[in-house]
Amino acid sequence: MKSLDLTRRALIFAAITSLSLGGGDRPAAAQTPPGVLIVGQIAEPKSLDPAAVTAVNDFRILVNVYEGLVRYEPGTLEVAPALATDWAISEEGTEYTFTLREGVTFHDGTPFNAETVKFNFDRMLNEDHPYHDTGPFPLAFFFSAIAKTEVLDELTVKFTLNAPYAPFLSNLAYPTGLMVSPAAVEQHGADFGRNPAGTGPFTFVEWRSNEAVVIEKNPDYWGDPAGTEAVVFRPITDANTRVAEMLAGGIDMMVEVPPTALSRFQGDAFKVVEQAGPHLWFLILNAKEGPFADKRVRQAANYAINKRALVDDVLEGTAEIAAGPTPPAFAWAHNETLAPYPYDPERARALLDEAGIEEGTELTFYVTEGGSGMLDPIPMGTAIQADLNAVGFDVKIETYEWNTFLGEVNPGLEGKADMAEMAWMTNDPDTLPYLALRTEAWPSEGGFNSGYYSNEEVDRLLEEARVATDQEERARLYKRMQEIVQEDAPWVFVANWKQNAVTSDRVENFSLEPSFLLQLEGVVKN
Amino acid sequence: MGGYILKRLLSAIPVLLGITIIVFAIMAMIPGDPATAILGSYATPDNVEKLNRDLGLDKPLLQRYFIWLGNMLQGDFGRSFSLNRPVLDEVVERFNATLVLAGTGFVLCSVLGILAGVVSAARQYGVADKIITFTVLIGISIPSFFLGMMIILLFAVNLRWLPVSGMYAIYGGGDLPDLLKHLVMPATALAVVATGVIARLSRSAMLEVLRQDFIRTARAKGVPERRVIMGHALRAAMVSILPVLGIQAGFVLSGAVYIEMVFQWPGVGRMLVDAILKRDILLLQGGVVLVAACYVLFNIAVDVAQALLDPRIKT
Amino acid sequence: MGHFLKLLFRNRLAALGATVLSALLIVVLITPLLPLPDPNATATAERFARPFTEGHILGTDHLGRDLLSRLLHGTRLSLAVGIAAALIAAIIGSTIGLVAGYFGGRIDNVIMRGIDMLMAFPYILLALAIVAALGPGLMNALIAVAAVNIPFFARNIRGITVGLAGREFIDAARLSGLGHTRILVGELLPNVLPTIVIAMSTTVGWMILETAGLSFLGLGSQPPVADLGSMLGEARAALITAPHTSVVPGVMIFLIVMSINLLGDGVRDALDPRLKSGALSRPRAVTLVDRKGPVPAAEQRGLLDLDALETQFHVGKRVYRAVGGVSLYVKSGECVGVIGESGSGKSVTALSVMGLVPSPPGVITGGAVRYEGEDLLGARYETLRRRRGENVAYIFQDPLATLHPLYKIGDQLIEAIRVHHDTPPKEARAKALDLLRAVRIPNAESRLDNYPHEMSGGMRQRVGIAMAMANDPDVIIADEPTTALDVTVQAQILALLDDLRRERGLAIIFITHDFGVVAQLCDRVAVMYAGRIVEEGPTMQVLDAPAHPYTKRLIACVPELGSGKRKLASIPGLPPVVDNLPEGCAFAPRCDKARDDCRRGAILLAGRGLRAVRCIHPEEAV
Amino acid sequence: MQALKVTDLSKTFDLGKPLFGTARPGVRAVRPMSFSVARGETLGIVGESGCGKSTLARMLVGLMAPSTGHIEIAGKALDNADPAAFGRLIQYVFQDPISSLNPRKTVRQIMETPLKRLYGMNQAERNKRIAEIFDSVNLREEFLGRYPHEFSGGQAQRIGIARALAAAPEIMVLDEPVSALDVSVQAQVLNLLADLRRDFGLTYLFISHDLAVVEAVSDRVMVLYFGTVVEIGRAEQIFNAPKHPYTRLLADSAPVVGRPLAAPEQVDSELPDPLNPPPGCAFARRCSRATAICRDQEPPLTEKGKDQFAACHHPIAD
Repeated sequence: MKSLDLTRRALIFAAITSLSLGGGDRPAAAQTPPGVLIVGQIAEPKSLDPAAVTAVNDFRILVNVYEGLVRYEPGTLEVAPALATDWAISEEGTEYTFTLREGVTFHDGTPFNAETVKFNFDRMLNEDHPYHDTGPFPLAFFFSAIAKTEVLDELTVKFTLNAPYAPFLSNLAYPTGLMVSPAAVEQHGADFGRNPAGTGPFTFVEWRSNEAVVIEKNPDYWGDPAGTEAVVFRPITDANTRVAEMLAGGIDMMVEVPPTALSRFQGDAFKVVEQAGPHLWFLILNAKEGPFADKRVRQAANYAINKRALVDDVLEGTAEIAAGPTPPAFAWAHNETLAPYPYDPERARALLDEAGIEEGTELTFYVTEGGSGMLDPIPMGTAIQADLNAVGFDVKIETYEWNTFLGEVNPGLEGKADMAEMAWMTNDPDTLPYLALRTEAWPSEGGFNSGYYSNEEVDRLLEEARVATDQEERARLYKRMQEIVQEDAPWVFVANWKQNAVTSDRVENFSLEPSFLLQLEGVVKN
Repeated sequence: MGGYILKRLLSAIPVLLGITIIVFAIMAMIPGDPATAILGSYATPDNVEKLNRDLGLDKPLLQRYFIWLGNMLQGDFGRSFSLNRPVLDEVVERFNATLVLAGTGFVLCSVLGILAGVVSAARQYGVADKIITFTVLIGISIPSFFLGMMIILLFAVNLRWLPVSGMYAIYGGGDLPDLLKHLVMPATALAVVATGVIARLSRSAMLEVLRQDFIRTARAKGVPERRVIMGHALRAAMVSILPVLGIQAGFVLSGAVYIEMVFQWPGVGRMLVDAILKRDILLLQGGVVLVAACYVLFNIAVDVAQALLDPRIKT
Repeated sequence: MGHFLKLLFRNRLAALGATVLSALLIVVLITPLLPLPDPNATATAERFARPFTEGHILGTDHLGRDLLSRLLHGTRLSLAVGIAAALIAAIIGSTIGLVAGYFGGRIDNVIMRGIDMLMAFPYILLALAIVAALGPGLMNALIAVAAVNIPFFARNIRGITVGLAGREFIDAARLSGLGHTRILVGELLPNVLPTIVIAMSTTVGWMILETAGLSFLGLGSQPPVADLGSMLGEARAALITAPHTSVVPGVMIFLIVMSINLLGDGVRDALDPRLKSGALSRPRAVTLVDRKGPVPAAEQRGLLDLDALETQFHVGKRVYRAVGGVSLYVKSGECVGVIGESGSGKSVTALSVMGLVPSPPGVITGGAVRYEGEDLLGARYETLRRRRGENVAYIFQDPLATLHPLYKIGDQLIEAIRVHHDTPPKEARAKALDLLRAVRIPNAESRLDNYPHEMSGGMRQRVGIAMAMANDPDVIIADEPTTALDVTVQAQILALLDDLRRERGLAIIFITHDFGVVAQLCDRVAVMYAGRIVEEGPTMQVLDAPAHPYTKRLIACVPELGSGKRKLASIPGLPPVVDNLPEGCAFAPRCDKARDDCRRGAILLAGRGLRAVRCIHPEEAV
Repeated sequence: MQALKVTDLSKTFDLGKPLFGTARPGVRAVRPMSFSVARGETLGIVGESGCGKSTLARMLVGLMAPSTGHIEIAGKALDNADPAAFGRLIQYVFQDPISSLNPRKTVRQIMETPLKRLYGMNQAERNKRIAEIFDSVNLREEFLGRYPHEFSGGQAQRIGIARALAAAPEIMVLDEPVSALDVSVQAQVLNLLADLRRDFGLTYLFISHDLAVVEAVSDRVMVLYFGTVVEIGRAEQIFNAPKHPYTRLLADSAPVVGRPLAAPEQVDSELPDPLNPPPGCAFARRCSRATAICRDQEPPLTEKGKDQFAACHHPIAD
């Protein structure tokens, strides 16, 4: 009789399972009102002060409320005018003069002008600025090249750099360069992050902790008015719940769809949007000690890992195989002649033999549980572990929560681990190699070169590229750098992420940006 | 009674103090620091050190503890660096949501659990008893997060009877029916295990009490059976059920962490987990002290209820 | 041990749990020997294979690993971790609990405050913080889960230890020269061990759930090794697209926890000595009546007539014949004493009258109880209930246990009135006050609002009597009403009962073991031995000239005041246990006059008039 | 020679300091009392619940520290430092025979503990000694392997007595040793105790609420009321010719075959409030002979007849 009850229980389980398999493809019921776009976010924003945040998740809201002097041209990573209509760069590349757009006001009514711009940068950069204490500003170093900001007239502002710095414009387009209303900062002080005022197509309405951030169409916007009346950002940290909400019609759009859930959105009721971006998912190899001190072993690791299986199966096609340190999204700087390391376990074994690596050599592999741009780090790590074990290693995984992970990896792997997962999303081809591949960027020097890679040629190329003002010259230098780095294999180059999003069929005009930002002003919701 | 309540309240102070020390000690043991969390991928040792200095985290632990304690006693819980707002604002806001969820879950599990236990005991070895016993067993054997995921699939995604997640509808909600609609699934998932535990306990407490001499006395004077069970026996059984309600309240509060994650409830449980992950010491401390204070207060309330229920307790 | 297993398996649910669990354990133990694929071998192209596909009975997970193989290996790990965590928590927690409970005072206070602190800390946070501090890994998750459970063991064990530490055998151990450590380990531990085992068996399941919860949060085992929780956590991302990857570990967790819980309940019940005696059963509202023979013909001798009443206790296969055919009657204004030693069936006889024998295990198997000629044993519950307290009322032995501890005595009196008569509360209160005055309670007005524990034993018993008198019953059955009282109080209570009887013409059945009391209060007396009346008659006749050897020798045993220091008479041997009565006279084995014919056949209660004796060689002819 | 000499022994239970105000004085369970017991004598101690007789007994065997006074056994002052020293001199037999035996231990384990701990005997010596003791208390050796719950109350009480005997004490404190037993068995145990006293030359303190039992076994009887000795005298006299009204009340209250039922003469049956004891004689409120002096002054224990002492301002004349 009791076993009967158990059987019944099993039947209920089976019923749930079959329902979940069969029932979910019905069109979403009209739960959300027209004209209001509800976006499923991956986390609660930390702050709505663009100078104070670092996460893509927060940027997705900010770029709809604020604007910077410049922006990325839609669909590219090229810099285009925004609050500045024009700019001039001095010959030696140290003076940038911007002409500002006329008649722009912040949502709180403050007019936008050159003083505003100066306020914004001084707040971030001058420790004695009266509102510097509204920080900390973790990404202020994006603008650390600025020696001074000068107001030339009402609508002209000039930045003087302490040295030529090629990525400067691109950094201005980055969300850290978004302009905030000085009046609002003065009014709210440290709480400005919860009372934002920008110049963008949407104005901030309310922020209910862990429930929603609501923004509405800005009727006084200088450009084309937004296509929706309002946008609601809902933080839904649990990917499953986010998928369930999307399927149930509780949200109109979700970003960062878990690869495994993508197949559920193949029907007509949903639209899947994809966009490759400047992202690199790689493994840092400890080139200072242990097996990976030998270049052949590092190359062997690149051969041994089945990247095709990783991007197609583990990531369900949400990424492409990476060939070198520079993602193809930086079209002008990417070296297209480089082919990825092929999957060739035999070659890997041969290299290992050559290097005298014994069967069963232990490797410690740091894996994180999540984190910005890390995709599915644990399944990825596990699959990589299996691939490396297949060529004769004995890989031990240690998983860490993201912040602990960074705390372990950023100070360098020496004495702790042989390899670590890592991913970077950048806005300029300079950033990643400059911060993570130079000899000067070893952790002891304050950089992110946790694997202690060192090649004088690469160091020289990167320094040159950074001060070069001509983009073609920079491209040549970066392409050369990529060749050397691929050969030296300080990392295992695994994947370039194709960012994805799903919208319901009621959402039109939506596309993703290579910059990973979420520009919603043109989106229409029926 | 007033003196008793006062005495219990005063005795809570060392417990709360102890809790602040435990939180502080644990945070000191956890590797990683808030600066890393704030700086994210760009955290270099230099930046981290500088930021930690800016945040005042370079002072000795003991000194920080006393500064924090002093500020807290003046009502200043500090500012959360991961959320960029005063700890108290955030905690109070989130705590309200948790109170709604955990409160409902607690009422649900207490009422259903005791009821089930009473019925089960009153019908010992009968059909109702067997059904209840078995249901309860199933209830306490399912991980609540698993149950939560399953009922979301069933009731929200497939049947579409209930909203998937959140506390209020994003647009046009905010009233009581809306809240209730959102509350049904998480509160149920939260209450299941505790209901089972309370039901089992209530059953055995009732069985224990039903054998007591004073039940025989009640029957001997002709008190109807329903009244014997629901009055005499239940009241006496409550003496041993009540303390367990206090303990279960703690479990419900803890279990809310999973439920808040699965159902995207804007509560304090998830906030605390995030605070640990982000090394947001002040937020964690403020949150834990408030949650613990609430738990301690609740237990004092249980004790007071116990004293009111049982006149033999010296007050 | 064998006995324990037998008890355990008598519980069918526990047997089911044990079977499922041992099947799981066996499978899990031989898992390494089974022809299963490597649980960690990835084949990403074959990911999310549905159950029952070629080569993968349960399908594959997100990396194409065989789910069955992972499931079995994961179960191994989860079980090991759950059991280990339970063990660690039990050992540390119990030690703390034992020490705190045994030493008490300041040590107890300090330890329990610490425990309070840990308990006020939401346990998931504590576990999370511990794992965060120690780093992830199944071992650390185990430590965290064990650590957060220590307080529960400590509290639980402390509670029991406090109770045990006050017991006399601990004092005795101290007097035998044992130090604290030896008492803790040698005397206390064996007694709390069953509780620890019970607590463990019921918490292993809970710990597996908690470890699963931590693994679910990503704090458990390190890839590629998976316990059930991390399997569930990893599969969660694919819950909607490939639900089998979640359902498989989910169902396994459910199965394990459920079977452990079933088994744990079984262990708890089997280790609980009360279950053996059937004492954990809920007594019904009315004793079960299952009369085997015909109902004896009505022969009304008094207001209340007991005819050949038989009450048995059925415990397992044993049948205790507590009352073996007792006939008794009482008339208005008469007091009949029933005297006997413990186990003689006198109290069961009294309780059988109104169906108050706890049932199970009690069953009335024969005879009749008639009130004014109406058979109460066959009556419907409602009929019986209306008679209880209204016509036949009880006074019980221990007034502290028999009054509800949580109700004011006034309310208990008022309730007694109002369940039978729809009286307005005010009137009922006035009546209750009158009753308290009638039993001569001083300051009756203020006493109405007292709780039983606020009164002395004598006052409580007066309340008991007042409650019995609440509805002016015709018959009062007093079951050793003065045994728990001091002599000076007993004398007053007896005098009170006697007065009430005379004033109101009450019929009293008075159960006692004290000849002095019987002599002073009762008109007639019946002597019971081993569930039967062995002698009856007018009190003075029985006491002056006892006919049954038992009665005679029992009277001789009672020391009488005023005779100074002397040697006392005694009866050798012990009264028989009523599940195995000897044939013939139950007293024969202890009787110095017993002959062969005493040990054969049924011996009848015979005599003339009011006097009767159940003996074929009586001391006095009756 | 005195086996036991008690001087000014008293016990006050502290009540814990209240939150506000000064500490309360505490409950005086045993007021300062002095008495002595001769070797081989049986002193009966009788009194109703709450009279302090169990507190007194527990202090005598060192299970509870006295608040004042001291105890002398066989001429030597005892201190509580060494519990084993207590154990060899004085032993205790408990009221509830079952609960005084550890339910998880066999009778053999229970019996061996004092032999091992107090006398350090080896296995052979222990076996021999246990056999001797069991023989003297009429228990069969086959009982040694069983657990306490397998015994009837009478048997369990014999085991309790055997355990106390194993310590070979000078004095045994018997705390209501037969009140949990049926009359027929009660007589067996009382007779056994009498035999043991004779055979081993023991000194007994026999505590009971049952006057007849106390009278039957005691040489002298001490009557306690509200923590105070109210009367002490020879067993055959004390109930026949009580000097203290309380002793008489006790004697009159005992139900006796042939005596007509009547509530004995007393004004009130309640004990005084231990938290707020009245001045003067504690029994005054219940006493029909009480006068003003009784409510004012506590009467001292003085000799009121041959070997008979009573604490009363108005003793009953012969």
